[in-house]
Amino acid sequence: MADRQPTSSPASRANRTRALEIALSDENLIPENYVEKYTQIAEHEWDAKNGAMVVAEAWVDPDFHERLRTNATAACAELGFPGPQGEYIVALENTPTLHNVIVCTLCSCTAWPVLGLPPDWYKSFEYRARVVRESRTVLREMGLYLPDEIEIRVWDTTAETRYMVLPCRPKGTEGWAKEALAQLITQDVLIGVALPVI
Amino acid sequence: MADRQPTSSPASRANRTRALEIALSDENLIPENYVEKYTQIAEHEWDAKNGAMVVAEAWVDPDFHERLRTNATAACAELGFPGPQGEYIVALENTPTLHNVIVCTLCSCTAWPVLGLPPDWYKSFEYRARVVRESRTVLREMGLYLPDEIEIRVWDTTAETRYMVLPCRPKGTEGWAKEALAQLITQDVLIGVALPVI
Amino acid sequence: MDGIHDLGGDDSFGAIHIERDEPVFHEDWEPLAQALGFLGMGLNWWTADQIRHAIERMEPRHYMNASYYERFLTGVASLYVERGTVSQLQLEKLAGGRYPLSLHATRGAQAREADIHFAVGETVMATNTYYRGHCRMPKYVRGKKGVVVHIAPPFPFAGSAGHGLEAKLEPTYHVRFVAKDLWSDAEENSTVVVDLWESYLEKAP
Amino acid sequence: MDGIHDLGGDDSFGAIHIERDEPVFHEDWEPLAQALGFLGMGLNWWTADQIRHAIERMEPRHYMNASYYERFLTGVASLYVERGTVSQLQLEKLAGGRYPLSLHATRGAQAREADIHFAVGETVMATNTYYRGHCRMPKYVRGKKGVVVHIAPPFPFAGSAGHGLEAKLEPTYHVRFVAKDLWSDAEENSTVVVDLWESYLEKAP
Repeated sequence: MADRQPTSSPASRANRTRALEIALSDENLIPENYVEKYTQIAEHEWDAKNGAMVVAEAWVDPDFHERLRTNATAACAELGFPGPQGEYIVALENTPTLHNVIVCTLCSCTAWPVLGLPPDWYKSFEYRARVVRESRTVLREMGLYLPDEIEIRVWDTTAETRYMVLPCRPKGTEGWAKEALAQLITQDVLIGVALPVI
Repeated sequence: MADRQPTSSPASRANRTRALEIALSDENLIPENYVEKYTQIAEHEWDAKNGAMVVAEAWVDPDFHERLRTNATAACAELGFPGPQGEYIVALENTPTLHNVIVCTLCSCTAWPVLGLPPDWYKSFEYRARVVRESRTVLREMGLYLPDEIEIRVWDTTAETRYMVLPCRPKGTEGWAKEALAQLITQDVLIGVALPVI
Repeated sequence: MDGIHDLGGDDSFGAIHIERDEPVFHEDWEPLAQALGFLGMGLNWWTADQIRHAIERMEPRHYMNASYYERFLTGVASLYVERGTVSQLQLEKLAGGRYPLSLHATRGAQAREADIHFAVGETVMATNTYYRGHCRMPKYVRGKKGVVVHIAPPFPFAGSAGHGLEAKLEPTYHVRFVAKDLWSDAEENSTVVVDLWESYLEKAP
Repeated sequence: MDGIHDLGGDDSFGAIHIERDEPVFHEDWEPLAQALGFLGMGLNWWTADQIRHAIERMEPRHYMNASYYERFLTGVASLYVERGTVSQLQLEKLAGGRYPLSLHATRGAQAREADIHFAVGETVMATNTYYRGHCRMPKYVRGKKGVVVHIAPPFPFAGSAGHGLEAKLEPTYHVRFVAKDLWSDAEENSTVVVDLWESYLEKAP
């Protein structure tokens, strides 16, 4: 490609996608309802609400907490959240002196079954480029102020491990029901760019 | 910027340039004929023909050759080629076992007075990215086959030195006049992606 | 490959834009593009690594200006074309316009033949190796020292799997690096953990 | 800065396109853009380093998809706007559309206070320093060893000059690196010479 503007714009992204669909359809490669099923799963089954339930369970059940720490894949499956991009899940436990945050600098890998498909900002070049080198600044820009004494540990999803953050249980939630606790856990909390707020 | 298409295209490059010109004109910042003069110099005074005359002179006059090797800036000025982006020129002498080639990986610096403004390919991301890491392959793609025994030395123009390649004088040019020799030296030869061919 | 996609630590970029109440998908073609990619994976025509590499191989100007799902679409369409299921010409006809695809792949890499295991707590060094093909060692750790904090089960070595080659199963190691060791100007009290296949690591000197 | 412009050794890119019988300029606005940049330089409003840095500061997607002269225009227009000579709004009105400018500059760097001279023939090491601002040490030599082949006269340290700061005069050194020391997969019998300000170098360990 020369240092000149291209002569014509590409076909629209929608048209390019449809074109591939038609081509594959013509070869009878697409099973009935394949795309609808995928969309349904992606929009509804992979959901940060799942991760929220995992966190809530860990907060109320010390045995589950221990199973989550030692084998998060099995612990998540136990609650009904297995699936693609969740073959090997590791839960990253925050402590009063350690805060975990997840990124994928090379593409945008995430633990879909428990976190849901990632939001645009997670997939943005800005987040991918910056959070590893200036995590404190990036978190502050996103509204999360962490004191300097807390180590910020950024996990770059460069192989097959998929991560979820297990935040500290907020003070003032003693005796809360699991469902109420789960409400505190958003996708941002599971990625590590926010903390549960009561 | 989000992971979404921008909502509108920028104004054309020509219009953006004219807009800046008008704004500066309105402030009476542009001296009369300033742009015309610049264009005239850039199109006609900075010319690889100058570098060609330097090389030809060095081929026929051993004293000039020596001055070019020890102080190329003065030697070029001696022939009437001083100027911007030529404050400190170094001539890179090829030998039977060494071939020199010039790039600017960080932007596109070149010795304008003797090489002329660089061509698009020199300014392309492709050349900037690739020639330092795979010089032999890049030169071959550009039509210059060099035996493995010849060291290829790539000069990255990262500070204020501006380079020109001084190729070996081709066999069969004994007794040629300077003007005829200069005809063999193209901009590509001065950059080091071609050799003089008789 | 030392590609445009290897963004960690690049400081060209500005503020992160956050969309409130973002939907899972913004346009209908997005899940469609993704589903069509997984279709080929389900047929064992390619691995997730090959999709990732096909995306990395996009013409850099295109990569930079495409959205996530456009990148996914381009990678997947390239794999279908490279496999011969459909031609670029056919796709352009059906789309009614240009249909840019990824650049051609170069060679893949083999994992190290010898197993060299590392222990939790051990200081290791990321190799100083440069790979032309698919590589899951971000450039920012190359040649840097860190400490193993966890060992994950074996997975196929991405350098081979990204090219459809038979891939050695190797454990991956979660290696913790001090951010200041990676970038002299990084912030205090911050660390980065990178998940690295065994072949990307060697004993610390 | 570790920016998108620091392209040496990136292997995302394809074939080099060569135009036969290329004119010096392809369109009239190209020399105009360049002349307007030098106008401000002639007024001592900025240095060539500041123009270079203003170009590097372009939004990366814009940088990647702009031609050389569009990058030059954008850098120069940004400098005029930053100086207050003209506003972005005014430029957009005059241009009749969007007028993207470069992102804001961060801090510049000072040269090393102590002079540490190196001799021709000496093995030196490029520092392992990361600069947020303008930097003329390409990332591919950082921390690598090479041999000084020539010493050039002192020039203002680009890390300061690129930000309009007073700049220490420092010699620059032509340092020859073996390509294989820079990239393990580089070609045999090839070397790269980089012209480095003294502050970018230290004694080899």
